[in-house]
Amino acid sequence: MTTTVDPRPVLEVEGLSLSVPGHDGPVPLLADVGLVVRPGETVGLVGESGSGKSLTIRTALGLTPRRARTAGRVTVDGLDVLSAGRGELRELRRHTAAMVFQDPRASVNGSRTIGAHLVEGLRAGGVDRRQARARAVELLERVGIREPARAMRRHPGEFSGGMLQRVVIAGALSTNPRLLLADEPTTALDVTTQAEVVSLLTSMQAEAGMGMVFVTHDLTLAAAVCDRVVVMYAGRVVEVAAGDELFRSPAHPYTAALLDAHPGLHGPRAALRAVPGRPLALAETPSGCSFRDRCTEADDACAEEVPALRRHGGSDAACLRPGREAWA
Amino acid sequence: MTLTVPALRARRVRRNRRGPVAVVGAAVFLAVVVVAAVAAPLLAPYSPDATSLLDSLLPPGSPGHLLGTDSTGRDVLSRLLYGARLSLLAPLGVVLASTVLGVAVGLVAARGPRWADLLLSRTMDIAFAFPSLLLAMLAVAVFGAGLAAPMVALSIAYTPFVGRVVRSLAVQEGSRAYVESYAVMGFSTTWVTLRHLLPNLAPALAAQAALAFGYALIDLATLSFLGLGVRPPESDWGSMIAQAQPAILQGLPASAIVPGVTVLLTVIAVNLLGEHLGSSVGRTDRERA
Amino acid sequence: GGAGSAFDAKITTDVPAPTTDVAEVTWNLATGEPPTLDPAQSALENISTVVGNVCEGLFTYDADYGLQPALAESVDHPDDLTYVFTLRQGVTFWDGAPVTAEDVVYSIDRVLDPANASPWAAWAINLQSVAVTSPDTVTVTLNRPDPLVEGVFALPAFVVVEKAYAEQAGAAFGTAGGGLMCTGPYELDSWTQGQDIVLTRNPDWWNTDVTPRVDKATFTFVTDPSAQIASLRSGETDGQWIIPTSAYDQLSESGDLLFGESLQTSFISVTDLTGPLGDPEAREALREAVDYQGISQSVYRGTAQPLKALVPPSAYGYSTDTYEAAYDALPEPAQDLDRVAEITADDEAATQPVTLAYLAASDEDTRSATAIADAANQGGMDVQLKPLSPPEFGAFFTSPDSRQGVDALLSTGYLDTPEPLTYYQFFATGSFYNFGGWSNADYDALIAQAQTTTDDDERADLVTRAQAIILDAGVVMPVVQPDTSVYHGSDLTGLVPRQSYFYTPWLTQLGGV
Amino acid sequence: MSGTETGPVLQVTGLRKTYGSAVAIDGVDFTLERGGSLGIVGESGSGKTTTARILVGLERATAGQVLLDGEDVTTPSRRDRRRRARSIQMIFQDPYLSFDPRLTVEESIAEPLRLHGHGDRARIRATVATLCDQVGLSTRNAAALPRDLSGGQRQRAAIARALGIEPRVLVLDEAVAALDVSIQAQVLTLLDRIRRDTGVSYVFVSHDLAVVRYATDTVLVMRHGAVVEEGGTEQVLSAPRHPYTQLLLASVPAPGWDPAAVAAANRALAPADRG
Amino acid sequence: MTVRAGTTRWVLGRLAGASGTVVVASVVVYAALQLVPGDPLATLTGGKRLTESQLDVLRQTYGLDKGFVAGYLDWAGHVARFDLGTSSVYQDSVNSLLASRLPVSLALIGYAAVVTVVLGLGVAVVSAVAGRRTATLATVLTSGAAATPPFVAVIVLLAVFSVGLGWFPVTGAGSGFLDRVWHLTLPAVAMAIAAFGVLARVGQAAFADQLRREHVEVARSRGVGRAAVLRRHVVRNSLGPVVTVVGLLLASLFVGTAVVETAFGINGIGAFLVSSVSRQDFPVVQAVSLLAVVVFVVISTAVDLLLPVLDPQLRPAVTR
Ligand SMILES: Nc1ncnc2c1ncn2[C@@H]1O[C@H](COP(=O)(O)OP(=O)(O)OP(=O)(O)O)[C@@H](O)[C@H]1O
Ligand SMILES: Nc1ncnc2c1ncn2[C@@H]1O[C@H](COP(=O)(O)OP(=O)(O)OP(=O)(O)O)[C@@H](O)[C@H]1O
Ligand SMILES: [Mg+2]
Ligand SMILES: [Mg+2]
Ligand code: NI
Repeated sequence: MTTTVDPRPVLEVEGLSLSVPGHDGPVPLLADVGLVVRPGETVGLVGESGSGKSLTIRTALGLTPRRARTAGRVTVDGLDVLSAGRGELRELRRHTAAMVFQDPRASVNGSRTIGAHLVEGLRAGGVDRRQARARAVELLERVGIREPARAMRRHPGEFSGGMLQRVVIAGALSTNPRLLLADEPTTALDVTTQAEVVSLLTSMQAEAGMGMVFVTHDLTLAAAVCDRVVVMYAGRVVEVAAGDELFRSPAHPYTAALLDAHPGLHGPRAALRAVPGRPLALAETPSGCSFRDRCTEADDACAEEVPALRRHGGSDAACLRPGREAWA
Repeated sequence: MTLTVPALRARRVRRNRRGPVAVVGAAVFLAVVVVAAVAAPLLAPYSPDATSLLDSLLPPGSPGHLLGTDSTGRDVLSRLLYGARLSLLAPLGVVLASTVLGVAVGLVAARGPRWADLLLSRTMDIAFAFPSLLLAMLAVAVFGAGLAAPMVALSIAYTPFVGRVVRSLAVQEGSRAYVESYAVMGFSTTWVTLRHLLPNLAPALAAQAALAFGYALIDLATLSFLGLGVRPPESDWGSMIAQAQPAILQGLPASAIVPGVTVLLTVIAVNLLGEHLGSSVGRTDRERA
Repeated sequence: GGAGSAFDAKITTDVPAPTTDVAEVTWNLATGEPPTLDPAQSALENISTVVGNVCEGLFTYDADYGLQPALAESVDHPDDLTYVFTLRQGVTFWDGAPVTAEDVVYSIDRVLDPANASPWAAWAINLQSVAVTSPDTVTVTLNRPDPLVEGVFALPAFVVVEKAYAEQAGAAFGTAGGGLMCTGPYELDSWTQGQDIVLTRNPDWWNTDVTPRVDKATFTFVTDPSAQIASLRSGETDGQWIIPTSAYDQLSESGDLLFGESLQTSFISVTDLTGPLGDPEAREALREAVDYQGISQSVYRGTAQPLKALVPPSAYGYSTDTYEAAYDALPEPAQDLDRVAEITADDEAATQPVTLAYLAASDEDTRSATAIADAANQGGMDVQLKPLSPPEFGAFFTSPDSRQGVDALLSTGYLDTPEPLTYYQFFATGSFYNFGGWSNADYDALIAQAQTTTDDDERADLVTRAQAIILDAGVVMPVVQPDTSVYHGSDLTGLVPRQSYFYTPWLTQLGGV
Repeated sequence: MSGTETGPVLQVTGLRKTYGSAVAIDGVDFTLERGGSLGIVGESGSGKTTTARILVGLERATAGQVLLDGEDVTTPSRRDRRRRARSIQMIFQDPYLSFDPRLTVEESIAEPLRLHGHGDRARIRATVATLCDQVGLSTRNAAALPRDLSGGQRQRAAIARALGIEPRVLVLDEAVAALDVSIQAQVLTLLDRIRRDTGVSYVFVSHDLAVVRYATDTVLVMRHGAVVEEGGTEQVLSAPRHPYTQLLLASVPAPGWDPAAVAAANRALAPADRG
Repeated sequence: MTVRAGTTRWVLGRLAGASGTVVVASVVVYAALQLVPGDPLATLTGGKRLTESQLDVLRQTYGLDKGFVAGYLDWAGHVARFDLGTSSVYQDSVNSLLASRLPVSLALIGYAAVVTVVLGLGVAVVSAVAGRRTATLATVLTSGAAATPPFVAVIVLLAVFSVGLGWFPVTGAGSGFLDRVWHLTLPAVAMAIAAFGVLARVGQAAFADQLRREHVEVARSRGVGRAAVLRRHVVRNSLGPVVTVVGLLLASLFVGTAVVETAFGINGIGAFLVSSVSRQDFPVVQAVSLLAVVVFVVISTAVDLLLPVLDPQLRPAVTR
């Protein structure tokens, strides 16, 4: 961690649980999720599909599923989101926090122009029309769109995915938010484009001193980009560690297994170690540690209760048997 | 009515909001109607043609005539029961014919050679330009009033609706990897189309057919209402309404309203079932996506 | 009886005369927009209803069907075969041109000209020539004596139109575009296709004895009974001839609904004597199956009377005693299902399939036919119904092919004049309307003799004898005589409902209370 | 396996495919040795899928030649369909979509066996059981409908179905891209084992260099429909010669990764792609 | 430039396709006459005895003594010059017969269209944003409406509002603007009920579909107000299906006038068609059929051309 630590986090998630009504009783989706993001800091949120990454960060904007029940505390720049009223939430979305979604093509209304998309956010934030247009052109220029004035009049269909994601980022940053939530912003893009988008995001973040949550299922990417990485499995946080630390010595067996399962590009070509079974949703998990069914280290003790996050080496891990030496 | 396409479009994205109660109710109602049609001779208290001029236009609930009598003193209940036969059979015939034709056309267009697609799609575009009721009336102008000509005309008029839906579903389904994987495994297009693709379209087709049944029922009843459809001695619900129309003005609308409400309920029930079928198609779609 | 049964209707023979002028009336034509107003084509009720007010012939009928001179001032009848008509002086067409003998001859020739294909041409088959004999006389010469010939010139087809105008209009004469040129009390002001026909009063009408009180009449074309009721009740339209039975209750509450004796007959005619109905017993069975009471009470709601003979008593325009005596002697019509069953039990032919056709557009005919077929079938017959659409009905009269497979026809017809012979002559051998090809030498002889008999009593005797023969044969089966009806708002008066509204200037009778 | 001929199992020369005026691939050549595994990598739209589809006869090449066991199968014909099917099979990206949703996994696996004459009912049932066993599907899995299986299980079923035909070449188009990392590893190890056990050859299409490194012996790097570099996988990945290959490699995140530098390199390579 | 050229070509292609449809449809309409059992000439005279010169005109107009193709070309030539023949019932030019009936039908269709669109979209919007209960109620209402055959609507409206309450005049078309509106209200409502149901349901579905889309979520995540989201992202993006359905409904209203005009005694095209069909007035039936086809083609072509203007996502590939 190289940035100065601000005493007040822009995002603080504490003991967040979330459930939705199902056919027979409520279906739990998140349990006891915790997360802290300080200004200027990038926090990675990693996990396989369905682990609850998107749900967690959407909660920060008050975008919970319909009829969802929540417990715990989510604070964004001092505002308690879960108990905030409609007006407060709108203010939060307009000024304090912004989000970038996975698929830029779905994020931008295909019927309207790029300009309309950008101006809309600014206008919602209270900027007058002329200023908003000027600001939008400026932003497009900053995210590297050529001929920004002309681009304003073009439609999303005329842009490539990478270019469109730049537009989306420009839109998200237009109101100078204190917190940026990026939900797999590069998954839908080519590898080469991914680098561009990531570098754009990080440079803009550094410039503005925002806090950023970077969601991805790619551990290596998270480790490379983030100051701190939070690993989720089945709706729970299983490990929190600094990026390089996590990569070097994963504390939770699940993190280790993920690293083992991913073929590497560098170093010797090691045999893959596959994780048996499949990723589970919170509602399907066994008692105790969610991962114990698939874990090679697990024993009867793991079934007793859900392990709390505990310090292990450079990480916090929710495991009774952490610290197996991982992939070198 | 020429509204099958939007109705189907609506189906694809509609959530199934109505509970199973409505669907079960619809199914029960239709079952009752079908049983009534089949068992009309057993159930009907009178012959549907038995007139009694001096007992005409009795209100529902009159002794011996549960639903009253019509303007020639025939028992409305008995006529309703017997009328159910043609009222259901004729649209059924239209739906069967147009479904068979439409499926053939749609599948050939979707899966056959390009020229066939161009030809069939263009033909369907042109056929669309004739609203079904207009085509039926044209047939009546040519061949005279009666059921046969309008039935043929409606079968033709509905074919492009089915054909277009089948074509687009088949194209969509055909782009699914499983269809291509059968081709890679060496199966012929015809085999894959008939053995795998068609059965997978069946629920959507059934939904479409249910909607078409409702439209055919309405179209045929409309013709009868206008005096261009069923002719005595045959009768259906539409012709019952047509014959009862003058009595509305005598302040005795029962013999018109009874078959009118029956038509309405039948159409609603059929639509409900069709939508239910359609929404279950939608569900598997969502699961796949 | 059911809720749809009899309506308390009285025959009106006398109404108060109008006392005030009316600027405008709107009148509905129940059978819809006339296809044309060309008098030569006026075989339809809706044409005549309008044309009767705008065009006049040499003669017209008074309220009691008495022949009255119109454009002819007098007629001279020097011998059995010659009629000399002297034209009324000073009569002008609407455009101011005087009516000349040439116009009269032209108008008659128009009807006779095969190129114009007038359905009325047959009425004048006894005419040998029509000629101008002086500036104000027209002479008609016959092939053979014809007691009915003066009546011909009171028929709606033989009205006088302006030759110059008609020739110029050509085929368009009488259409919305072509217009008309006549002499009547009303002028054709405008005809908006699909919307209305407007007549305005002719200020220069020759007949100063009668003062029309209505300045302007607008004819609408609503055919649907419900729509008719609504518009009549709301006062949107002021009146209408021929009121649908279903409208009686509502209209009698909101205005004047009057019934009058008509010259109409609803009857079954056997159209195929080679089929099962060739058997007299089978014909009798069908006749016994008719529910006369039910039809008059329920179908016509009491506004029709069971009928014993084809020509109803109201059409006995002369020698009433002779005709009525003959009528009274006929058996009372009544349904007798036992008799039907008896016949079908013995007689194979009476159980053969019989097809009964009727005009589907008529609610009354439809219901009558339905009831007749059902009753006959209950008695063991096998009667199938065949509804005829308007074109099929039209074709039925013109093309033998379209009568194929039909054994009998239920229809409602009317006599144009109170002369029973005009109806009975249709059933002589070879006559146009004798579709069944029925042939009876005695009957033919009686009719032929009557046609040349100018003495009324003698003719009546001949006709009643012919009537007995045809009724006995059962090839025509009278069913009921429906009343004619008119409705108008209670602010209007002057119309006595009768058959003659078809072809007389009835608008001149109408006025405010 | 039944292949007795010697020499490369698949030989592709001068392959070209155009859609109207758009060129999807142009001048693709390669050979695949018996029992070998050839990777095709490249960015989106570079023509990987098009190449794969031409190989299995789903697409007709505009020009060029495909030799399968020395036999020209470039133009798919109705008659050869079955013969070609016996030599070459394909696994699609989305394992869910590659099954008829109405049929159980067993039935789906049995169907091609019947078409290709693998004996009577009993023998086919036995073969299906063996195949399921081979890819690690339990009997319960085999009796299930595709929608009741997980992504990894479905992909196994797809592999079993393709193997039933005993092809000499298996074309895998992004066969593991839709899977979670933990599952992806399961399928990759399975594929590895099958290749060793049966001697089948792979054409392995992927955009993931690390996966290609693990699953293939030789690799083809495609860009804009053309092959920009080819060679032994280890060699190409450790010492890339073409700037595009270098860029691809640099784009893959790793500890100490500098996205800004990669972005700059990308811009330098394709300045025209912007805006 | 290429975009322009491609667009022009696409538009011209659409127009050519539309004309083609009309031509083929006219062949069908012409062929219908030949299909009537019996002599076409007899059909055209409607059993009337006409003069030889009138018959000649008929033979010429319909090319009766030539082959099918030459005959069609003769007839099509007349039709192209707006000579639609002579009614066999009225012996008047079909042109003028139609011309006098068209205005009232158009007024009726226009009125019904306004009712359909205003009510349909209104209910759709309300049920898209309203709570579950209101939405369910709206769905029940619109399902019922969509299934209501026009003749049932007519019966009920007549029984309740005319015979019962007497609120509305139930016949004729009235004259002058207000009077006409008053006269046409019930007929327009009868025509609009089913169309309203269908439109509301399609609108509802389209709105619900858009509401689930990510761009709506994005807009909400940026703090854009509810009304603005609804207007700019939901309604705007649903214009495609909505306009398509409105087009289809409009086209179907034309034939829908048949029932309503007949029952309400309005002398419009629809009632004219019905009476002409039952009287076998072939020239009129042919003309109205052609007119209906042309109306359909014009509307659907207009919708096709309009859609890309409304929604760039629906632009044909060439313009990208
Ligand atoms: N609105 C919802 N209603 C019910 N369940 C939901 C809803 N949204 C998400 N879920 C469930 O919650 C779980 C977590 O979903 P989430 O989208 O947060 O996963 P994720 O980690 O973002 O996965 P991915 O990598 O696929 O995006 C999943 O099992 C999902 O099915
Ligand atoms: N049916 C088609 N019609 C027109 N163009 C096509 C078609 N299929 C592919 N293309 C084009 O051909 C090019 C190559 O496509 P292809 O699918 O082979 O790429 P790919 O390398 O598989 O990409 P991805 O990684 O996205 O799957 C692309 O530019 C694509 O747009
Ligand atoms: Mg997610
Ligand atoms: Mg691909
Ligand atoms: Ni644009």
